[in-house]
Amino acid sequence: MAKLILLGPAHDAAGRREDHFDGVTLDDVLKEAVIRYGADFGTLLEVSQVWLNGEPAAPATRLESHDEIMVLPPVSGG
Amino acid sequence: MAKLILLGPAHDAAGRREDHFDGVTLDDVLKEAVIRYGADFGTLLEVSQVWLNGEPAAPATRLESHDEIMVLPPVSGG
Amino acid sequence: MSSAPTSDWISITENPLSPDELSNWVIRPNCGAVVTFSGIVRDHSSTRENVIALEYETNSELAEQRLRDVVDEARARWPALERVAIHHRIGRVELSVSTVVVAVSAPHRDAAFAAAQFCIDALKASVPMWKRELWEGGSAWSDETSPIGNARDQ
Amino acid sequence: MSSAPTSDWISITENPLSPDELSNWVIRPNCGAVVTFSGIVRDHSSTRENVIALEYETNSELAEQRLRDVVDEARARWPALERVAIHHRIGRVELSVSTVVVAVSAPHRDAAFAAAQFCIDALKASVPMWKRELWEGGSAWSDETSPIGNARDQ
Repeated sequence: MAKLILLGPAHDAAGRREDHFDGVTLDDVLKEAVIRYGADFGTLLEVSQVWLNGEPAAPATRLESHDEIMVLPPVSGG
Repeated sequence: MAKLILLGPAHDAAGRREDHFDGVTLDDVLKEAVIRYGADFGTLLEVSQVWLNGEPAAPATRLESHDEIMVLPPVSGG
Repeated sequence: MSSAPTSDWISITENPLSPDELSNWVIRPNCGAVVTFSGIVRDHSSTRENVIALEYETNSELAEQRLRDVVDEARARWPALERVAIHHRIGRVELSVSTVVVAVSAPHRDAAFAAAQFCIDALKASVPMWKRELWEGGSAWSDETSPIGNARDQ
Repeated sequence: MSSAPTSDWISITENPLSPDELSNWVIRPNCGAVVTFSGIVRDHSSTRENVIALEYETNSELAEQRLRDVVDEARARWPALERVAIHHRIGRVELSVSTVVVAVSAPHRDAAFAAAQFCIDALKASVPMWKRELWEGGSAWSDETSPIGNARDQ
């Protein structure tokens, strides 16, 4: 099981701050998440970055248990 | 009589903060000041600006009574 | 370009910020210049009037790590930098109150100005932080966003 | 480009400076950015180690007038500027203590940074002010000088 962390606008779009997914690759989890949360989340995901364990990662990256996936929408700090 | 105001290093070189001079032009006063204060003051005067009543003025400017001449050595504020 | 632990002061906090405390903290005997930037909640954004507050959200651990990257990059670019302090508030912040403070010290002012401006620019571009604009009766995520980037690309 | 009397706060003073007071004073509801520069007595100059204090001398009336010229020029160049405060100490100032503070506010940070840096650069170039470096057992006028110029030429 990988943990998905949904930050800022992504947590609004998903209706939760974290979730758990089975999936062989990062891409599997993201596709499953769009099915689970709906089209608005899918739209936001297209402009967001997805990091694995604190670093950018390719969609094909294979997941291990306890992996932490973060969805990072465009930022607006300061 | 014109008043000569000697600021910063100029007051050290002249040994006073202000003085009074007769003179028809600004240049007359400055020449008299170099005679009165000596060569070190003359050297400093070469790199200083001379203002009349708060504004830069040409050496040939004719003085009126109560005119205020300021010797402004290179600055080092802040 | 590593930095001694005592030379940086980074914080993501729910508590009010004190620009004065940061400005004083960065003073060092060999420094003639301190530049402090304070980001303040203002009454409008590019899309909204009558903003009364902002609400910030982040992942604090990730945000602090990214802030450290910002400071490391600043030190690489301006080796004369002495101390750097960056504090960012999270949660609700009212009108005219500081949301972020950057304070830096250096022997001379050019490096201090350049590094302070770099730090806030790089923070906005590379630190995961999202703000919601609040007005009487409603709120929305800020439209003034950019895809998250890296400090070294700023 | 004239400025309302309440928008600028200029002072030549023998009293300790408070960067915090100036930074707070410049905050306005439409401003998202405050930049504060603090010039500090440092322990060395380009020609001297072990400086323990500086001593500033000016003609206050002329210096204040020239500071007003600096602020007017800043407002002409960055019309978005809101408040500007510039205080300069005269007399003796000890190591690590502020000798000059510039604080500016603006809706956005670019103008605030640029204007604050302009103000201190123009101050150093155009305001009649002389400093003496003090060390244990002696003192001398600073060698770091420039012929007095005009704010608009900076």
